[in-house]
Amino acid sequence: MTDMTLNPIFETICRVKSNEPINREYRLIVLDAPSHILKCEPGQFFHLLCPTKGDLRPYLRRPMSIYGFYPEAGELHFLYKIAGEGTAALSALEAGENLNVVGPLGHGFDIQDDWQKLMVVARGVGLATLAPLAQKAQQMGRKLTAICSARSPEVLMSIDHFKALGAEVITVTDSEGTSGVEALEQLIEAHIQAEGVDAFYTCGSNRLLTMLQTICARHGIPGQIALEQQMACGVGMCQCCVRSFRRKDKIIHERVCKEGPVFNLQEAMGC
Amino acid sequence: MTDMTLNPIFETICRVKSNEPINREYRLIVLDAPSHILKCEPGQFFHLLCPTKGDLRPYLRRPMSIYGFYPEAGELHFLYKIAGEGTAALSALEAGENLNVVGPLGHGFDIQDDWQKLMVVARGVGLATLAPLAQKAQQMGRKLTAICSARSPEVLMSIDHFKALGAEVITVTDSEGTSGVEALEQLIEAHIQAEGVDAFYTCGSNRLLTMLQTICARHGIPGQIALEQQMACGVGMCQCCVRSFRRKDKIIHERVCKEGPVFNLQEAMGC
Amino acid sequence: MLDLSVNIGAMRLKNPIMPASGTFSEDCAKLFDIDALGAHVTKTITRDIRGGNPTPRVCEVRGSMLNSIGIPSKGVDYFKTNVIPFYDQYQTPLVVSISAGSADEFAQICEEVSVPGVAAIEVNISCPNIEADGKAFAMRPSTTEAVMRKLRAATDLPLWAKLTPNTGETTEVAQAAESAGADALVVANTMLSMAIDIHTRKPKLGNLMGGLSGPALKPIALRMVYQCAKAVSIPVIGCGGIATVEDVVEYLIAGASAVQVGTATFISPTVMVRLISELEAFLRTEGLSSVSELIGSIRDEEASDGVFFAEAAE
Amino acid sequence: MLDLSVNIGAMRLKNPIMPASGTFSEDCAKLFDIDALGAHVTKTITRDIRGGNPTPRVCEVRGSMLNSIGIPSKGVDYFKTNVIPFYDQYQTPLVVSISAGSADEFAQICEEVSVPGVAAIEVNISCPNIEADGKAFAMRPSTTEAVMRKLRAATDLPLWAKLTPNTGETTEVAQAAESAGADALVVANTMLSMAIDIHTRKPKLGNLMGGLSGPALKPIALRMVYQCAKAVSIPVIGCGGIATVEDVVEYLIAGASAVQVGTATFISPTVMVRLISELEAFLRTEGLSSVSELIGSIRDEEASDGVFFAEAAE
Ligand SMILES: Cc1cc2nc3c(=O)[nH]c(=O)nc-3n(C[C@H](O)[C@H](O)[C@H](O)COP(=O)(O)OP(=O)(O)OC[C@H]3O[C@@H](n4cnc5c(N)ncnc54)[C@H](O)[C@@H]3O)c2cc1C
Ligand SMILES: Cc1cc2nc3c(=O)[nH]c(=O)nc-3n(C[C@H](O)[C@H](O)[C@H](O)COP(=O)(O)OP(=O)(O)OC[C@H]3O[C@@H](n4cnc5c(N)ncnc54)[C@H](O)[C@@H]3O)c2cc1C
Ligand SMILES: Cc1cc2nc3c(=O)[nH]c(=O)nc-3n(C[C@H](O)[C@H](O)[C@H](O)COP(=O)(O)O)c2cc1C
Ligand SMILES: Cc1cc2nc3c(=O)[nH]c(=O)nc-3n(C[C@H](O)[C@H](O)[C@H](O)COP(=O)(O)O)c2cc1C
Ligand code: FES
Ligand code: FES
Repeated sequence: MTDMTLNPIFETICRVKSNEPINREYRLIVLDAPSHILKCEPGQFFHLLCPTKGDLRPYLRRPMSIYGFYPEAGELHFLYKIAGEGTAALSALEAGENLNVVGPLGHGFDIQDDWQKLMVVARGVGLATLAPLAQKAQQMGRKLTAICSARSPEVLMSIDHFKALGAEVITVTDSEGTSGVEALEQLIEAHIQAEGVDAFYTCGSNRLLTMLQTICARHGIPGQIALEQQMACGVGMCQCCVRSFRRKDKIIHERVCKEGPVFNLQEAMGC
Repeated sequence: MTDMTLNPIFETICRVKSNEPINREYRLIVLDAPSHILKCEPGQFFHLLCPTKGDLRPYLRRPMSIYGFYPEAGELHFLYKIAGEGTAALSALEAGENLNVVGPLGHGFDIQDDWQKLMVVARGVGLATLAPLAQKAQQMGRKLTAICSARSPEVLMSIDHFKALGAEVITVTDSEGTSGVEALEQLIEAHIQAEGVDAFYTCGSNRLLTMLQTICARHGIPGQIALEQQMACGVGMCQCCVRSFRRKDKIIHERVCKEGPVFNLQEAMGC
Repeated sequence: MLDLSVNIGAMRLKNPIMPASGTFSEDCAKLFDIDALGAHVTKTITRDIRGGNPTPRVCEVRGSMLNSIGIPSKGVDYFKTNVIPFYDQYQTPLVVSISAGSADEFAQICEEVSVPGVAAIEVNISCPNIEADGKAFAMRPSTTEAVMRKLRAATDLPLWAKLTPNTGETTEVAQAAESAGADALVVANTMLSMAIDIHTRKPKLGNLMGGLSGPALKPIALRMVYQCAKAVSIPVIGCGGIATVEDVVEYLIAGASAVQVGTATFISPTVMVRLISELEAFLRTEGLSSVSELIGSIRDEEASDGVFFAEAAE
Repeated sequence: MLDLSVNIGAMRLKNPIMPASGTFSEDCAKLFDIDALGAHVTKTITRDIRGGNPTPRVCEVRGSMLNSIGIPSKGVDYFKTNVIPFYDQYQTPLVVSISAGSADEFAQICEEVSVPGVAAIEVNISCPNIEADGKAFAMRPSTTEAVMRKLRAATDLPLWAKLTPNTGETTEVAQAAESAGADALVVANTMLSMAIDIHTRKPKLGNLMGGLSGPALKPIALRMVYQCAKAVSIPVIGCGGIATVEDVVEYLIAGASAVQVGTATFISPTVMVRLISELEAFLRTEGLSSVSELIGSIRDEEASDGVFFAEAAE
């Protein structure tokens, strides 16, 4: 028996519908996916078997956050950036080719009953991870404000996506000097004062993590963070993807692929 | 200095012009090749770096006889049969793609001054190896008779090629019962009686080798045979491609890639 | 009817496909019916709670991987209260992999896991990460023999000794394990290796070195399986780089009575079920009626000639 | 000016790229200017004329190869009258690889090839094919030390000892070679392996077993180079699976003073010239002025953390 009391995980071959750059740095791949693999939660991920393409021969799978899942349309979306061999091979996939995916994997974001006003702080591929949260917030009738950060206005992403899902969007960029930690902290503090925030969501950098931990601790606001770590199996068996967390004054290890990728913001440790 | 007193060998990337089946079993690949690599002798070969294609990942190169070399047209032709991983990958190459070739390699067929009437006995891919001999014979004004053997008339190959080069062609097939050793021996003996043969050329099987050795010994006719052996380097350095030969009552080893692939028919040993 | 079953000593497995230790867990039940497997083999545990090695714990090398997971362990108590009951739901025999830093501690955990629900004990005497510079018990016949004797005295369950490719004395170690009472050999664990990031100039593994697994290991482990099968009369379980049914068959022909699949599960988590059905199809195509006809059927008596003519390619 | 030169003891090589023994011959001169190389290393020879192993002598494994060429040899006289004069045409130092079945015979050939035109002698004490079941001198520190002492007494030329990956005692063997007077270590030869044709059930090599070379060997040989460079103070020459400039740099960082390229030459016979120019380009891109800045520059002091955030992929 496949143990169906556990959430099932599928290894599935999907056809590529499209795979196009969306700006100078990021690409969107859309897969034709059977609806049974699309019972996903925001923050979950798939583990992709990037193809062999010429000299590009990635061996292990590559984890990729679910950017969008549409059971009705039978579509699964990933937003990615070319980082190395695996993602380069992924970008060479053409419409009509196949991609083997394993998922959905991991524990996604929670929206607890009393979290009405949500704030997302995201940058880079973090936006891919956080975008589905906006959809869920809309479905649950929660208010969501997204601070989207990027190097420059041209590479800001997913703004329309967030807006379409009813989110309020605040953009900050390095080139405009609005994305620094201080500026961001002021912005967030002002937002907390003006409208209140019940929960924070991020998958930001070390600096962002530290800043949000301070703000959240100061105001007693809960928060969640999606983390990354190198993965082999992606489903919990190999124990390669552990990270350290501070819990009840002890340092513990948890697997990003299984206990995560979403963790309690206050417990997460930077590097 | 690259030692040009030796015949140079080139590692060259060629563009595929076409790569099509020519019958149920064989395919012809035509490469765009620079003329400096086309100073070839009939019987020489190239060592091909068959590409990675999906799950097909041949590692070592694959030796392939030169089926045709046309310095003016800048074309290099190979006639091949899909035998395994390497040739399967080769067959997946499309026009416009590249193929890395090393060659020309080995020692080809000789046509000595007093060899006026040549007889070729060939079957299967052996035809690929022997075809360029017809061209050379024509250039040198020699008479060439080719016995082309095959399983059935549909898979007979290169008949027109030989005919266009002025050769007389005799076809024999398994399905017509004309290709057996006895029938062939009679045919050849009759030809020797009627017209005479100054030299034999083959790259046949064990049975063919034994039969031709007997006939040639009986009539004191010289002969040459192109042999095959698994190869790594293809140029003489690794010593993996040795075969045994009988020479002056001793068994010696020679490299098919370097001392061969063409050897004295009487010295060759079957397996 | 095709017979896929094999015997590992007194144990009968319904088929020869099982996971390799450290590359399988309860999580696999979310992916496929794990009762299809010949056996369930758990990640190596130690008596006490251990944290494992620093990250990064894995990296990729051309077509294969290195790992330096180490043996993070929740300890033997957690294992008995949580893991064994989970596998109790299944018919498939449970094989528990254990390790320890000393022979006495090894014997102690061996005794502690000799409980109902456990069908056999795999003793990981070869983990290259647990002792300094990769020297494990299975590096030498003497240390193998010593630890295996203590283990033998500690349990009545079948004992599978897992060997290492890092030794230069494979057959001697195999024979030492056999003479000390091992019921089977698992051949082999990973090969001590290294990779460096040329831009940061740091080792790619937090632990500096780690074990090579995956396709690159196959020709080495296959050679060891052949050597061991010739050297001992207990069953040999092949392990190393198995990813296709051809790999499985190659190991069986070399002398393995069963095989373990490790890294391939990371590439395709459902690979083992596929291998079982492909093995069945292979037997059918080859006109064989049982897996046992393949085991040890290598034709090594004749010096193969391999000289072939044009006809061969025709 | 970029300085590609390296020192192997008292020998100065114009660059660190040279062929591995058995994968290079005079034939390469038909393909490229072999004077571009850091050294010329010849196929191992023995005193007497030998035939080598039965065919097939090579086979392919996933992404790599096995060979059981053995040491076919035309003997030392042929070598002196034909091979040495050929290489005398070139400026590049000639390194002659020798082997023998006994220490005394080894010393004898060592003396015999200590002639003008030979810059150094590589002693193949690790060939897995020449003695039963792969036990070569370099399997054990004691046998390594014994043969190396005799070799040291037999010549004044630099002696390079070629180690084997088949031993479990890499550092001990390396130290034994050093203390017996080796001037450099070549690390490493091929790893004993096997492959079986599942249809004929015959070994794919006529010799049953053979040596693994090519990319699969790289993580193993790289680990050995690192271990050896830490364990001895003579130069280490890295060898195993090198195919790209990244591989070359990885070996240099691990502690190799130069590298040998073997199997990659079969895949691309002109690879070594390309590696030399790519190494130069690499130095330039990285803002380095000499190869020596790379040698042994591994940052192994810090436990690398490797925990990274989304930003890393941004
Ligand atoms: C849960 C999760 C979700 C992710 N979601 C996204 C996403 O939506 N879009 C996106 O562009 N990227 C995402 N990443 C990062 C993505 O997995 C890496 O960029 C990718 O693995 C890089 O592979 P590569 O071969 O191109 O790069 P290389 O640097 O060549 O990879 C070498 C090895 O390191 C691993 N690796 C490298 N970077 C990372 C990383 N940041 N996290 C984990 N492993 C890494 C690779 O998987 C591979 O095993 C996510 C990572 C995790 C863990
Ligand atoms: C000098 C020479 C000329 C040749 N000319 C031709 C030709 O013109 N047309 C043609 O179709 N074939 C020719 N062959 C045979 C051709 O090289 C093999 O069919 C091919 O190597 C098979 O590779 P594969 O990966 O498809 O088969 P596999 O069986 O998967 O090959 C496995 C390994 O065995 C080697 N191998 C298999 N069969 C042969 C063989 N017959 N000879 C040498 N090595 C072999 C392969 O190179 C490879 O290393 C020639 C062989 C030689 C030696
Ligand atoms: C991530 C990982 C973790 C492993 N952990 C263990 C372990 O805990 N105990 C053990 O005996 N072997 C362990 N191994 C080794 C495997 O069981 C197996 O022997 C090895 O990986 C070779 O097989 P493969 O090539 O099929 O992976 C581990 C291997 C990997 C890749
Ligand atoms: C076909 C072949 C023949 C070899 N012959 C020898 C030899 O005669 N002497 C020797 O010391 N090493 C020999 N080797 C080993 C190589 O020199 C080298 O150590 C090994 O192949 C690893 O390097 P690579 O992965 O770059 O090939 C041979 C290797 C191959 C593949
Ligand atoms: S990736 Fe294997 S446990 Fe997380
Ligand atoms: S293939 Fe290397 S010597 Fe012939």
